[in-house]
Amino acid sequence: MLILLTGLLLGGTYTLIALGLTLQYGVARIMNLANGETLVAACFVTFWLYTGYGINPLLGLLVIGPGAFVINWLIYAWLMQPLVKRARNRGMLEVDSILATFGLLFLFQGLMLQAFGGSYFNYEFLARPFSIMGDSFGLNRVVACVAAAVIAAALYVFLYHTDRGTAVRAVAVDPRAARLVAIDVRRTAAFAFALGGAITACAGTLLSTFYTFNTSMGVLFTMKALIIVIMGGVGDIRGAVLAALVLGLTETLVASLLDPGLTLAANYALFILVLLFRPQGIFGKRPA
Amino acid sequence: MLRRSFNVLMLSAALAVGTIGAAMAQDPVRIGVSASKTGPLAGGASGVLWPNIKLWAEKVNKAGGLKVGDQMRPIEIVEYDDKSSPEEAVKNIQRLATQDQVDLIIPPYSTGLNLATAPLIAKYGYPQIVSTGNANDLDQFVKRWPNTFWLLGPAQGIADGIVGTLKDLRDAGKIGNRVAVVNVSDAFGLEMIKTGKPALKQAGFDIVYESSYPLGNQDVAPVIASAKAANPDAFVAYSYPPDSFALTEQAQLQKFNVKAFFVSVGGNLDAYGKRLGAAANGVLIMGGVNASDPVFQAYRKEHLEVTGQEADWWASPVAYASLEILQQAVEHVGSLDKEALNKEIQSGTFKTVIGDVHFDNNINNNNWTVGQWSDGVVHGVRATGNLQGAQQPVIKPVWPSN
Amino acid sequence: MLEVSNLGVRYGRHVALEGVSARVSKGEICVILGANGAGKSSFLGAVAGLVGTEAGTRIVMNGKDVTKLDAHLMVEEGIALVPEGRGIFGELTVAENLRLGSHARRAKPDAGKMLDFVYGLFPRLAERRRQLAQTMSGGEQQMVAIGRALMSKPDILMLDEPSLGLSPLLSKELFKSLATIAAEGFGILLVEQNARLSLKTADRGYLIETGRIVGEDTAPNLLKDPKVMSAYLGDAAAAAAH
Amino acid sequence: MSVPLLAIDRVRKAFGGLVAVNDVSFEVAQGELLGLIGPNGSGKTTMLNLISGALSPTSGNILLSGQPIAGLAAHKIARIGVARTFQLVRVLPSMSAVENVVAGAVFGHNRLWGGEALTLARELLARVGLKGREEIPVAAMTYIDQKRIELARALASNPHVLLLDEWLAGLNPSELRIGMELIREISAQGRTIIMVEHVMDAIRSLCQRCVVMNSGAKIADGISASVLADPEVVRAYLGDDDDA
Amino acid sequence: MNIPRNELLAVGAGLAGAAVLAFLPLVTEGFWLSVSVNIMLYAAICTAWALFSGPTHLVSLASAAFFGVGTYSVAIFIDVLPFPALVLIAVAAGALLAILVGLATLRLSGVYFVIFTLGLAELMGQIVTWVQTNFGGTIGLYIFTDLTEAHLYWMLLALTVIVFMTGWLINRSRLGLALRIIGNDEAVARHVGVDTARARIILFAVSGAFIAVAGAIMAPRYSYITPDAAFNPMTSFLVVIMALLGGTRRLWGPLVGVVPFTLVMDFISGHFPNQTAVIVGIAFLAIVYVLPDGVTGQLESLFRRRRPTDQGLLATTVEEGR
Repeated sequence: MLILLTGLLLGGTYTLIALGLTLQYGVARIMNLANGETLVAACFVTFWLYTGYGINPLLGLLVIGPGAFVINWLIYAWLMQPLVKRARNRGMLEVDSILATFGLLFLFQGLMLQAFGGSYFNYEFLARPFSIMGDSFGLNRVVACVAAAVIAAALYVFLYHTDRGTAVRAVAVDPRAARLVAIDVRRTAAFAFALGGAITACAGTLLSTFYTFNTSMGVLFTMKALIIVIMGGVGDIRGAVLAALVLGLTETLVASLLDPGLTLAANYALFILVLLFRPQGIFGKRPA
Repeated sequence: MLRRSFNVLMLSAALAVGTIGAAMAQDPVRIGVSASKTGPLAGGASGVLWPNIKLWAEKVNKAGGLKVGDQMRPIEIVEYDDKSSPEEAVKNIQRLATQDQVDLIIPPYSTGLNLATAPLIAKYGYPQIVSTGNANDLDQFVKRWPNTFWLLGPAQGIADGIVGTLKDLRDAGKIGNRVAVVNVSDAFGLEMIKTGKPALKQAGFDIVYESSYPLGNQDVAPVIASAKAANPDAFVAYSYPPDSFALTEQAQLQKFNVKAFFVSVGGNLDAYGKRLGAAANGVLIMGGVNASDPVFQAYRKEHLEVTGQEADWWASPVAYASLEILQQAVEHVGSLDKEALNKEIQSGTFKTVIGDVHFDNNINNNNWTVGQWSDGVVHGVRATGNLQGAQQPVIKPVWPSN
Repeated sequence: MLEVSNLGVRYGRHVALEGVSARVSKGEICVILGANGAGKSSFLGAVAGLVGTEAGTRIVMNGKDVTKLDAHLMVEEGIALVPEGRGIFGELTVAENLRLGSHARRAKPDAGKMLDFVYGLFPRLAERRRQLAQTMSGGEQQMVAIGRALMSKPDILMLDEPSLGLSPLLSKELFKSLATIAAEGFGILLVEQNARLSLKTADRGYLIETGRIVGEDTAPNLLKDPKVMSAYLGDAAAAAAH
Repeated sequence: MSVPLLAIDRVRKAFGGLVAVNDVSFEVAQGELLGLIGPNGSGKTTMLNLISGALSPTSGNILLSGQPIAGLAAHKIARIGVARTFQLVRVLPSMSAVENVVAGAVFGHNRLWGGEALTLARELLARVGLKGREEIPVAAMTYIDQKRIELARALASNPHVLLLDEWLAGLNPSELRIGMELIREISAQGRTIIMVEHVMDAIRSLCQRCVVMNSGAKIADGISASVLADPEVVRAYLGDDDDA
Repeated sequence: MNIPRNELLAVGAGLAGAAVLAFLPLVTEGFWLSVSVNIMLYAAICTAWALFSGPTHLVSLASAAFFGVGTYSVAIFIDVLPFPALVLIAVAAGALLAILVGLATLRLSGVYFVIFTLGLAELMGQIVTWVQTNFGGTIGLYIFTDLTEAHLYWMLLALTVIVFMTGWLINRSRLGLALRIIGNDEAVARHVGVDTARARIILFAVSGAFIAVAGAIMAPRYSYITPDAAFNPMTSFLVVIMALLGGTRRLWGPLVGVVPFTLVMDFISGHFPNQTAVIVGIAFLAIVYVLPDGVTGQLESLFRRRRPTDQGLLATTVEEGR
């Protein structure tokens, strides 16, 4: 039971990390390697707001989410749109966006380095035990997991039960056909990219309540997110959530029953298996 | 408090940018540094090495400069980022030695980069005073590169320190025989466990739980849960900063109460004590300082004032000491002749923030190995060699409930 | 209502259409006939804004010049296309597909009314509204595609090979539906290889050969025109038939 | 008649629920030029893809000189001796004309190398009417010339069976005449050819015999002229004639 | 088979150039030698990388995995075997890993291949760590040799020459022709009888083996080998970037990228040690926007005055053959 709950909490964390990228990559078709840096930047901003001005990280979400949304919209409009326009097919866009966001990764990292230096940061927030069925867990982790659930649910409702959200999915499924139903594909892609960035930033805010972070750590998060997104099937939030939970559970199981030294290896092994046997993701359909 | 230190940090970062390239007085002593500003090692280097270089340079220049013979010459730091990569580090050393032709070199952060650059630094003859790296085979290194000096001493001493402390506690009847031991699986963690584990066994401890976890892993709830299930009297973690924090937080959350709780790198950070507050009381850490030494206290104060960052309770003073040794060696020799400097460092005795240092066969054998938190301060409780000022270790109280 | 003049399309060096002019009026069914590769689909694609046109092309819709508008804006002007292969969102449900149809601003106010109309036209869709579109049969998918296009409340509905892959019986039903739609006042422009069936339903037609219009007439006249048969089965066949 | 060169035996291909080729059987004799026709979406190209190995059949057999080839990888089938052209012309754009043809000579059924391959490629380019233009990058060539290259590439492997997928499509009337002449010549030299085609006049004049498919099934097989007059075939192309 | 005159000239010029470069360590022992070692290292790796990724349009991020395997081949056996034997082990290990990966990834295309190979380096690092933790007892391995930087430089120069010769020979062989066809149109390749899978795996093995050798040669420079350093993912990224910067359509393309990139990066880190990341990031974005085809692509389109049709890596990895 302890293993299960710990795994679920971890899975919730991973869900947070991956949701933003799955939107950015699945809908806007931008493979954002700077995803982790966005997350870490949000960690720093949260830290700054909390320790500097006493703004509760949960309230901070209200500032950081919209802020990240605007910034990511601008990034898409200024930096990604030219690539989208010149790409003659999806493959070209993929390569271009990998290269461009790799540049962004450095840029963000450099800016954070200028602002915050390279040391480790953390702060204490809700680091209280919270008891679930007799076992105690960090309240901050529980809060983050609940927030992840709320965000995932809100995203689900948005994507599956609103016109705007359905349009976003339509672009993910078939951008050409989407144009035929009066969807402005460019705008929708920009929106999805910005929304993805905002969610990633919220993830950063929540993770900063229990992770120790520094400027150089973004890559770790990007890797995790990539693995989850690919496992879940690009652009499929249900898949991403499931993949994140599976990953969290596997890691915890391996750590508890086998050897904590193997968790990362198990991670990649699982990922590689999924790629080999279901390259279209857990829920994905084979292209006919 | 946090807010203040944070703002100071921001301010000093801005100042640092502004003062780069500020004109120095005539004929400065050029001192090259190549260490990590980016990449995985940047976290450690930015906490321990870079601030001390800044502090030292500022202090020396404020005092009129470095005394070389009868001249007072200002010092100028030439710094490069090695991006945590050996290739870059090697290239940077080459650049410092042959392009910038610096007078002295401050070696990089971490054991790996120090070893990667050692052949080159040796080739150019600069003294290499390593303050942030150690290993068990120091004798071998010294034979290869007689210009290397190892301030932290052999890994053996550091790894065994906690064993000695546990043994003392047990022999005094304060704790039992059961020990849980975990390590981060990277070079450091393995080196430590390799010597620590046999030492524990030899001291007659039962290792009731043993495990390793990957570098960078902060999700250590399963580790603590399993350790707790083994019901140990003492918990020993050869850990790094992110996981030191995570292990402690999980132990607290899961009410994993042991009588001795030990974490390694990270436990020495000032932020560790700040973060935990009263809960830190009684936590044992790797390394330590003589907190009651006024020299050290003054150093801590200056460190905060100049860098905006708190010095930690182990590595910072050691790093600073390495610079003091370099400085005093120059002053003693009266020139920048590398050969003479190496000789002086090999034989001389230096007054530093960590006390008097002298090298035996290029290795400093007087080191703090275990410290213990007590009301926001770390006191050294165990040392190798003949360091003075160790306090008696105490049993860790149960985690305060919050 | 829709007037196209001097339309040209090229793909690299390949000239797909040249100097094509055509018009479609309200409530009219107009069919474009021609062999494979004659340029029929390119024509619809160009009008829908999916395919870039050459200089000199002029597309006027309801008196407004819409020549260079992007595809999503063409929909706002009242031009809806059901592309070949249907272009429905397979991973979305029937209801979602239809709702996306009314994404256009012009369609929003009457979305409810149009949905009733579509469900009235294709009762099957009402029964299966929660089903994923890709799990439906070919004929049902075609209904989804047409229904979705209708949801944008177009003035002109364009269909590219709607009977492709449908059984003769289903094709007939489909054309009956098209007649119903036209009767409601929608203009219909379709490309179809089932010449006889489509000409029976249509009012007027064009015949395209290698990128140019070679004939235009009322549907009954085209039905008798040997040129139509020769376009599909070759000159000799047309000669033999007479 | 002895063993047919190519025998298609109850071949079926289903994509999910959609049956693209429905238990089709026919045979092709050595040296025959067979037309494979049918309206859009009737399964002709799928049939070619099954023979050339681009797809593997769901069930059924394909025999080349009695040897089963159904389901083999495309490159294996190519080596055994089946060469093809593509519906939308597919040349190798960054290579010169002669290199394109050498590709067929080196890897196909022929397996030539070096000078031999080069000589053959030049010979074939001359035969398809591209003499003197061997070194031109194909990306700079016209549509018909690219089609010629594709044909020469297919011939370079000296295949037992040549599959032409709408090779005449998109040609203007004069080009069409040249193209038909070329096919006639190649056929006259004894090459076995299956051509999928929409240009009915070409079928009528080139192919003695043709197979007609509709909705995945074979609906006619026989002498071209009579097959094309078959009411069922006419209906397949033009749709229902009456309301019955 | 006769070899065209201009190619013979190019080979001659290349060998002569290499011979001249071999004298470099006699001129400088210092910084420029170090820079040259780095340039030579990436010249070898990037060219080897492009041998595979150029024609197949598959972006491999497995360079770090091969590099690490090479490094460890040396680290593990340095005390028992002479250095040349270690290089052979690296060749075998690199090729073996490449063949396994090649077989496993035959069905993957586009971004899936990219991510798989990125994960591979991480997985290798984790496995090595775990094995050493549980069976080796230490993670760091020491490599002490008497090889100087000049030796490394010469070895890397030789490796680069060999990579170039191999690339040239492949281009002249059936395999090379097969690859050009695959790069143009994989479906056509299959239908003219090219065993695309075999070609892909052979090439990956050749490329992987060379990168492993580069790792083996560099091992002595590290002195102390840890998985983080040996399997550093940055290696993979740098390789891709430099090779793309140069362009992958010519054998010498990557080289054109490596030299300026290394020098510019070096200039930046030398002059802006505190702003390196920011400047590198901006420079990088600039490259992506200004030089979409890499330097060679730009040069070629200048010469030809028209854009080639097959530009852009991954351009042809869309679904085929339905």
